[in-house]
Amino acid sequence: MTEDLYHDIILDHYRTPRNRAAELDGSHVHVHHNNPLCGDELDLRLRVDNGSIPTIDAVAYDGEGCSISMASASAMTEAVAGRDLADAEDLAQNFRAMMHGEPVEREDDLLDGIAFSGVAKFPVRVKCALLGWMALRDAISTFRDGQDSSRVVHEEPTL
Amino acid sequence: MTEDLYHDIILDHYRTPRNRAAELDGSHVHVHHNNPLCGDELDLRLRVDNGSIPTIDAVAYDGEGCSISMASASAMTEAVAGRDLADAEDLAQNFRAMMHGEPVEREDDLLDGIAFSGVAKFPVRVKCALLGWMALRDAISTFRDGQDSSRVVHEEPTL
Amino acid sequence: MFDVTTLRKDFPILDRQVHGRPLVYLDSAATSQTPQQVLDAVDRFYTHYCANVHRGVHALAEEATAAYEHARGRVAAFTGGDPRGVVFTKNATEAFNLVAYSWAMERLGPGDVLLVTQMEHHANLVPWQLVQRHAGFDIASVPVTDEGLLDLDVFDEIVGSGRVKLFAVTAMSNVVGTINPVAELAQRVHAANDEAVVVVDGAQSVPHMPTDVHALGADFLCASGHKMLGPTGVGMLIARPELLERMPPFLGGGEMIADVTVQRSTFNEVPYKFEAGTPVIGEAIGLAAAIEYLDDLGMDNVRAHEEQLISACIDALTGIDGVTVHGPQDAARRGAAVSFAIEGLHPHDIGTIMDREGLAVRAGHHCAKPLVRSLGAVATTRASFYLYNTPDDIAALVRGIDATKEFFGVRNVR
Amino acid sequence: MFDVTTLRKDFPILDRQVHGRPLVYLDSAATSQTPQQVLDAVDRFYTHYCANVHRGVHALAEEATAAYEHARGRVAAFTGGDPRGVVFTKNATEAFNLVAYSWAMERLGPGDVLLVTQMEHHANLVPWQLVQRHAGFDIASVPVTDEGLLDLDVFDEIVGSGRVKLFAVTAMSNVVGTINPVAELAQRVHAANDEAVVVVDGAQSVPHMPTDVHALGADFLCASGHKMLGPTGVGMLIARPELLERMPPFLGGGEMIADVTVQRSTFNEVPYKFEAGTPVIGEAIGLAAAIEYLDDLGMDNVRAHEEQLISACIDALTGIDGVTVHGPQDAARRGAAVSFAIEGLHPHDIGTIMDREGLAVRAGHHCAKPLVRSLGAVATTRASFYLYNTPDDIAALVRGIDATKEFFGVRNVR
Ligand SMILES: Cc1ncc(COP(=O)(O)O)c(C=O)c1O
Ligand SMILES: Cc1ncc(COP(=O)(O)O)c(C=O)c1O
Repeated sequence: MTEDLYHDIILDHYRTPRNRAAELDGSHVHVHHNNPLCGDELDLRLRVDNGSIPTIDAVAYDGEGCSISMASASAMTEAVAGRDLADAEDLAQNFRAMMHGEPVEREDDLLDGIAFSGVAKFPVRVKCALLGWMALRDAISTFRDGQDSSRVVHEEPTL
Repeated sequence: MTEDLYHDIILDHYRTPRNRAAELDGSHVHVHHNNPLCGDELDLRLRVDNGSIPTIDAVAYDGEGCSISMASASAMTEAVAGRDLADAEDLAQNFRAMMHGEPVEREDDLLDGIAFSGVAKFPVRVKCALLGWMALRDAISTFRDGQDSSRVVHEEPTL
Repeated sequence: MFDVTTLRKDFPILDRQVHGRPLVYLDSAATSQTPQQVLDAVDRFYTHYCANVHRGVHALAEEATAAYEHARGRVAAFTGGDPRGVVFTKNATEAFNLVAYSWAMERLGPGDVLLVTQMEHHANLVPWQLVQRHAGFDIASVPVTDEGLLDLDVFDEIVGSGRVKLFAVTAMSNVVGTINPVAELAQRVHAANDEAVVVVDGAQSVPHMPTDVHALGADFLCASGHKMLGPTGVGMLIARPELLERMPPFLGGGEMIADVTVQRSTFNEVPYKFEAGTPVIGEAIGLAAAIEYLDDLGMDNVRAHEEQLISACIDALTGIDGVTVHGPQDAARRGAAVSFAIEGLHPHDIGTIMDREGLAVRAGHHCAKPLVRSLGAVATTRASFYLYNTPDDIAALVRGIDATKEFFGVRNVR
Repeated sequence: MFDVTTLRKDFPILDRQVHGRPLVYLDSAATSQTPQQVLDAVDRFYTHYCANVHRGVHALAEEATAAYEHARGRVAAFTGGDPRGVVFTKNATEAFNLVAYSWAMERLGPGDVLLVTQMEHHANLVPWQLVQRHAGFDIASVPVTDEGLLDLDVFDEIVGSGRVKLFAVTAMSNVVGTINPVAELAQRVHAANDEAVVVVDGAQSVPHMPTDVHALGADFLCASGHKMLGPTGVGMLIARPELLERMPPFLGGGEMIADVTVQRSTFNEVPYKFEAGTPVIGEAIGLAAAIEYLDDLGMDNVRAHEEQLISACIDALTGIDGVTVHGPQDAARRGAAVSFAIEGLHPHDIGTIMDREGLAVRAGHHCAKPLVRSLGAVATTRASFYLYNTPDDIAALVRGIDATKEFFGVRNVR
């Protein structure tokens, strides 16, 4: 069952992170999330193409954390790059549903994110997998509010 | 075993209280004791013959309470009337020892007080039996302190 | 309706002898007895998945956390509350203190009135007095009528002032059994001042009748596990989560924090913000089993069973010469705590003789001195019933009273 | 010395399988496991004499009161305290809060220093911060050296100011195991200011080594039942009774009063003044059985057993490539909570893989964020031992670390 959690795709993202960078040229919004449970720290930066339908032009994450949280952030960046904000939020909602063991409509759109479905069986690790996606949602709403950054401390997990 | 508690002598004092009065002519000290457990209320008055060896010239109690507390106060008054203060205090100490199941030296001096020895087997009633004697001790020390009255609330019982 | 004879087998203690007589337990208002199902659930925790909750990554910790949070959900469902508003405490008393320190102390000040009733348990009086020292509000009180009911005229007058910011009231008296019209009172308090909160003492009502915190209009509801078939060491606050969110923490320590430095901390989300330190894990699990037991019986049935007992008890006692039953005489308006007086006998003496007959009744002020004083008494004798009591217990009570009267009576007590 | 193989039979949970592997429980610093003797004592309470304590005149209430007060005496004897100074709480955390609200909030003010250490558990940090809000004293902190010891130079400097009115220190770290020289520190604090009090966190030390509150120089000592073979839901404050007498009550309610009116109350004698509401009766009785179990083994023997394990554990772990043990490396100077790091692996991942191997270790900040931060970490993996652990458990831990490294290592984690 450990293999459900540490799926090869997850370990691959952990080993070879995608879109991991401490800076993002021309980024519009930067959020910092911190989860005292794991001690996870995550920085997420978005560059937004602010046309009639605002779209994620580029995304970068950085941070320190367990394999699940870092790999999930990595997979997330690939899944949302190029999507419009509403669409990315909807995808985040899909991922969240998957973490709660609910059926997922947009399996394919999650790309490697689908490899995290097994995490749902490990309640204490769900928050790890969600960290990047929650940072994304927060980044989008921070941007919409006209702000350029925010800091969030994630509180203790509830099962 | 109920008979150990409600000895005939006790019931007799309850039925026919001795030295029970709301006033005492020329009394020197008045103490009011109250025990929230039973709801007992006890007033004790002493008249002291203040010679070279101060002596209890007269004593009266009044109050409301359970049979054990009222009867014990009644028996106490008979046992201490005419005794000097130090002697009365010593007798109170004897009674207290008896309530804790310890051997008693001055059995005879306690007079009817000895009938309360069975109360020691009923830990929750020990405080009842002690009420009058504690009021006595308090009255004596109140008198010695040059005061003429005091009020004491007895706190919750400890086994 | 359930079968009491069958159900009594779940309570091992009911087989006990006291002074050579079968135990007749009539002190459930002080603490209820515990069914085997609850003991088994707690035992299972300690023998199969004992661990500290939250934060743990290992299987035992996960299982313990799931069971603990399940218990929270169970309490919420049982009372109609939101799990995010359910805080586990060590007893009902701690729940009142939490509201006192985190709400009253912060929100009430000079000029504000904190309204209690003369019928309250000390748990619903003393915490307010303790924080009043710091916050300086006024305490007012609704008197109790001779029938053991709240004096609604005085209530209306005080509430009408608009100054009442907190109203603390028991849903059911632990001395005279009165069931108060809490929903109606709460509605008037809220109408008079929309900042006012209503704190309901459910210590006696939650175990004995169906509860819906919304229907009651309670902003805060406090109750105790040990009075509803659960273990000692667990109480509960059922609050509106929005209120908890606006309140500063009460007890500080582990579990209730988000981040800590030596100088400063940020706090966890509700309800965790109010559960400092290792929680009452085994106790909450036991309480959940107790609630399951009650739910299986049906709280309507529990109440119906008790109403029959109360009615029979009042009939039986009032038929005895020299006996007075305090409080409402109508079973429909009261719970199963029945205080009575026997003319010429002190409750303490009654309690002792009863005990010798195997009857466990309580004698004293029942932690409600203002109420007992209002009865013109210093103490009462109280028989209180629960789902495991039977008409036989009432017959035993009557025999006990007769025996007590005889014991003192033959010796001609005035 | 006791025989661990025999003693393990007293702990039913140790027979459990986790993910198909035998449970290896290495999380006793979070909560200890419970021997059958404790479960039996609690069960006996619920099946034979379950009743509310104090005030009751019936046999059950008398027996329950006697057992509860016996437990108090047992705690006093176990820690060298006075029974009148023993207050039962729901956990160690509540004990700290009691001292914070009833001592620090009343006695400390602007200009006074409340001194903690960087090694403290949140339970010994956050309560002080909460009351600081009202009382306005300063909080200072003794840093921790690289070896995981208190920096005594800084301590002396701060104490030398004469402004320290309360010093709060753990006797044994729950993260790095350090045993602090509490007696010596307490002596210096008292010498510098004779009004100062010393609050000792015994949550880890009391379960694992002999305790004498006087020898420690502790004015207040806090500990938890669930870390010393007892049930959850019970903690204890062991205080000098004279101090308790001078303190205002903390929680208000039944049991802690002498007299109550709607407006005002007078309070019971100590320790009852601090035990509001129905106490943790079954829990205290369970704790007394746990203490009896520990006394039968002998706390010197418990400590000796653990010292062997700690020594073996440190030797084994430091022999593994990439593993660092935090804190003192000398078993004689530390307790059985052993935090370690594996290079390149996050504690949370370690914990999960360990769990799959049946090993219950803890990963996180262990409610001691300032300390964990000072280690330059965000979390540690912690294995913690107790009297039922064996050298086999250490071997299993080593195998678990190897398996974890292999699991991630074969996939070439940087
Ligand atoms: C050193 C230390 N202090 C205090 C505590 C708090 O104990 P509890 O959670 O039982 O209140 C703990 C346990 O987590 C601890 O390890
Ligand atoms: C009406 C009422 N309120 C509050 C309490 C306090 O409950 P606990 O002692 O469990 O805190 C009690 C129980 O004694 C009660 O009967």
